[in-house]
Amino acid sequence: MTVSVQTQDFDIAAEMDALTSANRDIGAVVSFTGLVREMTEAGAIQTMELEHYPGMTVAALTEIADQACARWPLQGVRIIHRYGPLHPGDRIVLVLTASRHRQAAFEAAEFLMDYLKTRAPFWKREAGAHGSAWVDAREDDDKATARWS
Amino acid sequence: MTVSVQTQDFDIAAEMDALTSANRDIGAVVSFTGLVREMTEAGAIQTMELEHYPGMTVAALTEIADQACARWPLQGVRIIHRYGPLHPGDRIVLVLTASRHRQAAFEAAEFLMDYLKTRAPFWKREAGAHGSAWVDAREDDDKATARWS
Amino acid sequence: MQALYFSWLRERVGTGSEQIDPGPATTVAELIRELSLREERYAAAFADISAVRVAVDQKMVDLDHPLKGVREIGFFPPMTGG
Amino acid sequence: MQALYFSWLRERVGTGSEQIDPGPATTVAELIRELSLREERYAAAFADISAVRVAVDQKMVDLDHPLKGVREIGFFPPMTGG
Repeated sequence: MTVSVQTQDFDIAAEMDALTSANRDIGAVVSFTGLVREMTEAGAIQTMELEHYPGMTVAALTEIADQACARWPLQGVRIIHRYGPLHPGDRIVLVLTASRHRQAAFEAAEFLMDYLKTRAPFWKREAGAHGSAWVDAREDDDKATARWS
Repeated sequence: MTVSVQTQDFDIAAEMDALTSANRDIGAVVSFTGLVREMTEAGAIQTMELEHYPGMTVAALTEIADQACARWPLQGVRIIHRYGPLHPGDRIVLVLTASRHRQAAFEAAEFLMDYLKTRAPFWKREAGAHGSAWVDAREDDDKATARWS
Repeated sequence: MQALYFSWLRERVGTGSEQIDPGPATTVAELIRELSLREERYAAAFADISAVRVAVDQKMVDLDHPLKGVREIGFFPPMTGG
Repeated sequence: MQALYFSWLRERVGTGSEQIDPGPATTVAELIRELSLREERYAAAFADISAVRVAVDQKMVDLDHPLKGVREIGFFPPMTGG
């Protein structure tokens, strides 16, 4: 179980190899990659700035990963979340889950993403020709998180 | 939407780039990678041989991918399924789904895997020191497929 | 008609592919009965019909599917891909 | 006590980090009221309290959380990570 908060990009194939290469009892690996979308309701964006709470972020991600490991029989979890300025098409977040069978890997990855969206101290600001604005939290994300409790 | 049936391994990062690089309206990419597990109920295996129905396989996978595209607002789907002799730790199958938002990508990937397990013409034979045997279909997989209809 | 067999059906029939004459059979179920009467290897392959899946011209079909116009018929156990 | 502000709370308060004196406040809610009375920039930041989340010593807490022994308090809007 490893958690990183970083400005640099990540290599999903290398991360997956690191998670699985020492363990031949893994039958299923699920990944989620979040990307910066160019079109928003306000118009096309040029940059997305991700602010975070440095003292709290790694602890919050670790707690979320621990919860997933307590709920599902996982053989591995990896979370990478970027911060700083990003651009359309850039990767924002990677979640990897490894398990014997696919159901646990899928469910745990969904759980991790739902919790990341509402419990990890990151805030997005989008900027384009139309101006810039902080991204509002989505009610849907709260509902998605609530379904696990 | 691209489907491949092949003996050679695949590069998940390259596949993901090919799926997403031309489209800046993708916010979520989910991948499922299936791996050969060493330990089975019968004991440790040395090889897993995957037989398939060559004339039918690509058409069956394409139909499954088309169904997913009809049910969810997907920006891309990629399926790679290997056949031939494989060994513990080897990749068997890759499913990639790309969408604006994560829920569609997650659900479509789960749907594709459930259908692949029960509707794609592949058969696994495992061999180890204890002998060799065809892998039985799992009742759980039928139930997982049935939940989508 | 070309018949294809996969997995343990292939092993029991003893070949992966052969030309078969359906004789008087007009449906998949009748063809299975017909073959099972003809030779022990088919009887062994089709003994547990609940474990047999059939594709006609590379599309999955039920056992009551008609044989008229069929060029290829595939027999196999439940799939175990993914 | 060290106070940290993020996202638009940081912008409205005008700083990301500062030392604050909680005065007579004994809970998070009382501190928010106290600060809002002291200066307009706090009143603006905390105007819609339903949009304010609080962490005490880097753990999320409710508004009735006591301030006793607290070294760091963070104020921010609902998170939008992932």
